[in-house]
Amino acid sequence: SRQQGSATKADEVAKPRIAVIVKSLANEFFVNMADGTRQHHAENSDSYELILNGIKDEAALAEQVALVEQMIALRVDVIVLAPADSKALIPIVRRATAQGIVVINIDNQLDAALIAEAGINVPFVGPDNREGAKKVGDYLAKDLNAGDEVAIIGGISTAFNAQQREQGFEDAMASVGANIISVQDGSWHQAEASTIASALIAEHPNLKALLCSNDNMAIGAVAAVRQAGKTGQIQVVGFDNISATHELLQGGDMLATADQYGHQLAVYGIEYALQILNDGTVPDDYKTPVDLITASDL
Amino acid sequence: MPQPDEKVPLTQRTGIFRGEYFGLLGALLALILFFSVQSEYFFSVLTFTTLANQIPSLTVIAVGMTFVLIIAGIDLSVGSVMALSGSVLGLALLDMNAPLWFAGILCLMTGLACGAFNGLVVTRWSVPSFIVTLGMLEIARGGAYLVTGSQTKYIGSTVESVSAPLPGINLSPALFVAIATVVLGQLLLSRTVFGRRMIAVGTNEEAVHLSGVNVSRIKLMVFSLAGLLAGLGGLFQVGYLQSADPNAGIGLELSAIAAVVVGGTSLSGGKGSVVNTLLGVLIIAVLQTGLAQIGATEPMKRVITGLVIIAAVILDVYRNRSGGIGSYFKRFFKS
Amino acid sequence: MPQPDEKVPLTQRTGIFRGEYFGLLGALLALILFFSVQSEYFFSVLTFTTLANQIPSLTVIAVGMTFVLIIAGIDLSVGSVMALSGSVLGLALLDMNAPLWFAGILCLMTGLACGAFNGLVVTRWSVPSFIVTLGMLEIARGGAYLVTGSQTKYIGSTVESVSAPLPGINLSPALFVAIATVVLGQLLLSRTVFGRRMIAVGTNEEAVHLSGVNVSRIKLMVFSLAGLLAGLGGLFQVGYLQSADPNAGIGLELSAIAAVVVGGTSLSGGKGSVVNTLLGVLIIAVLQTGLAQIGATEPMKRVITGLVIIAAVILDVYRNRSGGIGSYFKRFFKS
Amino acid sequence: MSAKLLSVSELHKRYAVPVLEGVNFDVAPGQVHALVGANGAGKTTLCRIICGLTPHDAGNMQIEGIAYHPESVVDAEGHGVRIVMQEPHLIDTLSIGENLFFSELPKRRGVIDFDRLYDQSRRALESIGLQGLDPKQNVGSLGIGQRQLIEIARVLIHPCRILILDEPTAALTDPQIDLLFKKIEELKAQGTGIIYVSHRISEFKRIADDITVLKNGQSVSTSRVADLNADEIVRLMAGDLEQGQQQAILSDISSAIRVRNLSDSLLNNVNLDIHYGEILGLAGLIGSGRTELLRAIFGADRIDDGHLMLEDCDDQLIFESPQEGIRHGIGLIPEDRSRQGLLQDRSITSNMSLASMQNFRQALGWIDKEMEQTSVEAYRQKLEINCTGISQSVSELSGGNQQKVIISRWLMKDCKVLLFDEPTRGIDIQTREAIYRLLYDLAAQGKAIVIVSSEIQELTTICDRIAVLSNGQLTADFQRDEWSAEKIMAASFSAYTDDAAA
Ligand SMILES: Nc1ncnc2c1ncn2[C@@H]1O[C@H](COP(=O)(O)OP(=O)(O)OP(=O)(O)O)[C@@H](O)[C@H]1O
Ligand SMILES: Nc1ncnc2c1ncn2[C@@H]1O[C@H](COP(=O)(O)OP(=O)(O)OP(=O)(O)O)[C@@H](O)[C@H]1O
Ligand SMILES: [Mg+2]
Ligand SMILES: [Mg+2]
Repeated sequence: SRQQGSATKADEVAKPRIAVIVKSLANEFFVNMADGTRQHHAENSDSYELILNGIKDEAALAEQVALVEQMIALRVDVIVLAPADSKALIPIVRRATAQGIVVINIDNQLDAALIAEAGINVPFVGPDNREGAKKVGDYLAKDLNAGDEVAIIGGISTAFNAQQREQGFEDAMASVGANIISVQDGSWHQAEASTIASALIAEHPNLKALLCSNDNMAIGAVAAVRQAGKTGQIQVVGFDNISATHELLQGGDMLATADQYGHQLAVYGIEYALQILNDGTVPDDYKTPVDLITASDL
Repeated sequence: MPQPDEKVPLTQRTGIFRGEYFGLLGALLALILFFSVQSEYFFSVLTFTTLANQIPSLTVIAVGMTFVLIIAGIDLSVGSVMALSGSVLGLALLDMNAPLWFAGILCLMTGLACGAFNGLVVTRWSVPSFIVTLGMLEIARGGAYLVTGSQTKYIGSTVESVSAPLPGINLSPALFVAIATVVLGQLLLSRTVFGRRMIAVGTNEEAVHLSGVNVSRIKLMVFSLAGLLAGLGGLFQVGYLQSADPNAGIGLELSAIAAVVVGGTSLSGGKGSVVNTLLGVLIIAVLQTGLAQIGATEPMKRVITGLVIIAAVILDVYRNRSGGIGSYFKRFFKS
Repeated sequence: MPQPDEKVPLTQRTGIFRGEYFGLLGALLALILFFSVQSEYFFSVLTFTTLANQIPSLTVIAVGMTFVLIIAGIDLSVGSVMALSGSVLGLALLDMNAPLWFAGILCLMTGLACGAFNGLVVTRWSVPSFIVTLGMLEIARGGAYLVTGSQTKYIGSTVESVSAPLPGINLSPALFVAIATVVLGQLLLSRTVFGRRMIAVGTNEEAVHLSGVNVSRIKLMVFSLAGLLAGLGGLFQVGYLQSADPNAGIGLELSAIAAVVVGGTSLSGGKGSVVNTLLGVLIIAVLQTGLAQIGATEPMKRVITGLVIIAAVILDVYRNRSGGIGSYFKRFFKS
Repeated sequence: MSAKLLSVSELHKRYAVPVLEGVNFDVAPGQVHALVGANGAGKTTLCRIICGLTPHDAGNMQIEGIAYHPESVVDAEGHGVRIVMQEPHLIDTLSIGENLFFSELPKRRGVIDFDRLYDQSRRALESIGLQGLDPKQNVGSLGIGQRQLIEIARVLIHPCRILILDEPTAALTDPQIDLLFKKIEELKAQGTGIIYVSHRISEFKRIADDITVLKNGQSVSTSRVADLNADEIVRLMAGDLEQGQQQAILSDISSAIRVRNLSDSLLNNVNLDIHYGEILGLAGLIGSGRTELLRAIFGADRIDDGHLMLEDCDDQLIFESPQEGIRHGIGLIPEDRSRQGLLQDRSITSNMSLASMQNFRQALGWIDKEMEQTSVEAYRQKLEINCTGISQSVSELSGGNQQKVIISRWLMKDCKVLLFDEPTRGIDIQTREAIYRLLYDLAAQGKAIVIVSSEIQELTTICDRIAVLSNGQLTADFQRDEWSAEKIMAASFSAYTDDAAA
């Protein structure tokens, strides 16, 4: 799938080279994003070269900054970036733009105020996590009454999207008056989430729902619910719509999740970039859809 | 310097209620007491059965790690190998439609193969096990991503039988297997020729070599066993979560080593106990569950976990010194 | 096994171009060659200056780790301590409006304090350093979350001067400090009384103790130094990111140890070289950069990294055996 | 005819330099063949070759006329060749019994039969006079003498055709030596051929039949022991020796250390005066507490009761650590060089200067390498350390030369009080004389010297005074004209109520 480099040197004149830097390539969401990107490239291999990279996990900030630097060193024309942090990547983005590289921000929006302060123009293409999480939370809220006990198992608490999703869940719970008895950090992983969920179930016999900031943690929570013999009594919702949740949704173990269409996210970014390269116009930010997924959508 | 507990006569050394458990048991009981006071629901059957059903995979992996540390090696790859084995299990069940017993064997064999690779490189080229298993940590993780296409595979109730609580007792078959592993592991270590040779290799490899015992074979077998047990841990984990997650077990190597070392096994080899490892696992598991139940914030969880790990071992050091609390217990028990 | 560097006459042992570097240099050059062939842009000044500006924090931390491994200890806390020190730096700059020099000193002192804590617990209660620093790994990470409120703190150009490339040469001040650390570290190790004693402690602690040397003091100083250097790494890191990230350095301990061990320092103590550690750092950095530049997939990155780590050490083992490629180079160089 | 059980011809071996350059000798069944030679002459190397530990470069070996080229220890054992090595190779974390029967632990239904193991072990321990020891005790807590005995027992429990003993008595006291010799007589009667390496020439007369002298890697002569006297043996291996001269005792002996009421787990109310200008010997049986006493004085072990007083000062002191002992001018040369002394794999220089680094310390802790080397080189020559150079690794030195490095470490330190624990263990006669002369010089310079030795003859030769420890108690304190070997022996036994320790 590697398409740049010496192989195409001969016939290449001025094909733009586009570097796509996502977060964890070990996470299904970004894997889908990468797959969509490769597919797009396969269909449009005449119009650009692709270098696709990711970091070890969402927390590896320095690694991502280093990747951007390396792409600058490679003198690519475009960097499509899903930043691991909305602020810390700004200095290096500024350096990239200063080198004349077009930078498109996808997935996780860079801090608008700092971007403005840095005096650069970086269009954003991506979903609103808070809104998506609220959609999921609202769907759950239909089954809840005021005062019902619910808990949130969040992602790594420093991550922007983790914070956004937590807030979305909280918005929805507030609207129905549910009682959020605990918000804990499951660091995006199944096993941690399952340990936390088990503890919450033991500690709060009246728990009605577990809101998880991604689907992997939801799977862990489902396992905990099952082990405690409370299937059906405690609802579980997630986020991301990874394929593994489909059966859980259909079987009623999970109530809902959200789809951000990761498959298309980077593609939008690439198309934006090609447009900028072609006619120099910088398009507006584009908010991609986030949709609620329940058993009936499958 | 001679280790104080080395002077304890063997009759006591092999008995189940050895005085040396008291330090760790004390730490464990103190934790349980603390959380029981902090949370009204902690001290309940549900908490303990839940906890018991969560520990099997860490337990068997820690047993394997105990052996590796006893021969003065280290195995950093257990978490990744667990993920890879679980991924293979998922692949076999979902994509090959294999029956569970066959998929289970494949899963164990994957672990065994990774462990054997570790052992082979360690013995063949005398590369430090830290490096070999660090390499394997990366390789097996990469393998897990390849096998699953970097996706969590949902398997469903096909694998439920492994880790689902048995009706009536609410404990899972995995737990019984894990306990059997601990018992057999302790017997292997203290009662068999192989076990004594492991200890000897960890103490003075050259002396063992000179007495005509094949040191490489022992090392190879220990690393293979650790791999096999990591595979077993993968099986339990997949059964518990009913899905194969290529990101499973990240950082597990440190938890496993922590459990083993808290259990008094020396990192420099030649000394260790499987039963104590189980106590180490319990301390860590109770701590995690308890902190989650009292709803500690993430920073507090980290700080407390760190302090408890250090404190448990300090307590253990005191116990081993004459005159400490532990020796009081010891004397009490002997009389 | 006899150490090669003991047999080489002193004049050569202290020379910069010792034969023993050839194994690692060979591995490094092979990697560079490989990536240069794979990617037309790899072999460029820009790639190398970029790489050079990325390594300072890993380099200084690996130097500290070299010392710790030489005294037969281990320090798992470096990544967390780096994050905590960086967080303190961020706090000082943002919330206390401290000047950079003062905030920098606070940052270094934080690292030093963590290291000193490690050293104190290790020496005072003879707790294995693995456990103490594993505890510190959790504690310092928790501390970093507390200090930053679990948020990445954006600092901006205030700290830029530390790690921004100097105009003209495109290399950062941090790089020069890191190189100075390597040079001073190597001199400390091979030319001073303290260095000699570190090596002796790692070889036979009891003999050193009976020779009237204060072993505890040496250990305490080495752990403190490792902490201080982790603080320095934190300073570089914050300068590089222009923000203080409480999640910085997760898993860094393993990278640092890998660099040190690839550089030929023994995990069982008594043997090591700071210059070789730098080569280890470079091998790992080149590998990461190269794999990113050729756009390798995540599974491939993992598998290749694992294999290269193992292969580099196997190469090193061969080099140390007589008759290997290394010894050819050695002979060549001597004549 | 059965004249040759083992025959060795033209054996060659080189490491960095040639070590063996043509060794020839034969061992007949039922015969003890002694090997002597200076430190580094190649005795251990030769033994290692015969028992399959080290390959040789050239030459032939035959057992009963059949070519013999052992590829490993196991291979050699298959041919009935076994060795008691110079350094015990025991496993500290296992019990005595497990060590004794390590390669054939008795099993019942797959698990170790500990009852049988410890029965067997008890019998094996009795046969070497260690019936007082509990076979369940871990080996790690034993002193060097007991370790050496266990190493011997471990080998003797197996039948063998050829037995190699590499300095088996270096750390043993007389009762154990008698037992060992009895055992050797039994083996002789069974037709075992024995190769016996020792620096204690007096022993040869008692048990050896033939003797081969190694010099510079060559076997320079083989003859019947009966045909040689001790002086001739020494002359063959070392050339002429000047005998150590007993120096005139300083007239103004002053008190250096007064030990008062010292007690711990083993020591029982020990009172002892150590004087400047005097060489004090400490005699006693294995495990009598001699090492323990030295370590207690030095500060290496915690003591339960009692104190020290230095010189004429009446302050009651206890040293909490070796550092304190050293600060007060005391040095201890430990008995177990490999565990307590050597920095294996490090250079002779690093090893020797370990205790006196501050002498070579310049500004900023820089080492004055030139000064260090000069000083190390001086001691290398003084003690005739046989090596390729002072940067050679100590692991490559012969046992005796390693011992010399450790002794040099403390001579370099320049202490006022020097406690030597088995200083001449494994050192050849020639160097021994040199060390004795050194001790006389030190005493003459007014230093206080205490020597623990398992060889009574050594003590009676060099000491001005001999104190005897028995079961942790000080049972005698002889002046030069008062002692005799018999009296010392009697005092050594006197505090054991039963004969457990004999
Ligand atoms: N592994 C080695 N590498 C290099 N040289 C070695 C090695 N082993 C032994 N030697 C050298 O071989 C020579 C003979 O050593 P050996 O141990 O056989 O002497 P020895 O006669 O047993 O002396 P001692 O009476 O001191 O025990 C010594 O000069 C020693 O330095
Ligand atoms: N802390 C201890 N607890 C139990 N036994 C001990 C302890 N320390 C030493 N011993 C035993 O006491 C004995 C006395 O040892 P010590 O080394 O002082 O005797 P020694 O006269 O020097 O004899 P050796 O020839 O064995 O060195 C040792 O054999 C050792 O096994
Ligand atoms: Mg010898
Ligand atoms: Mg002794």
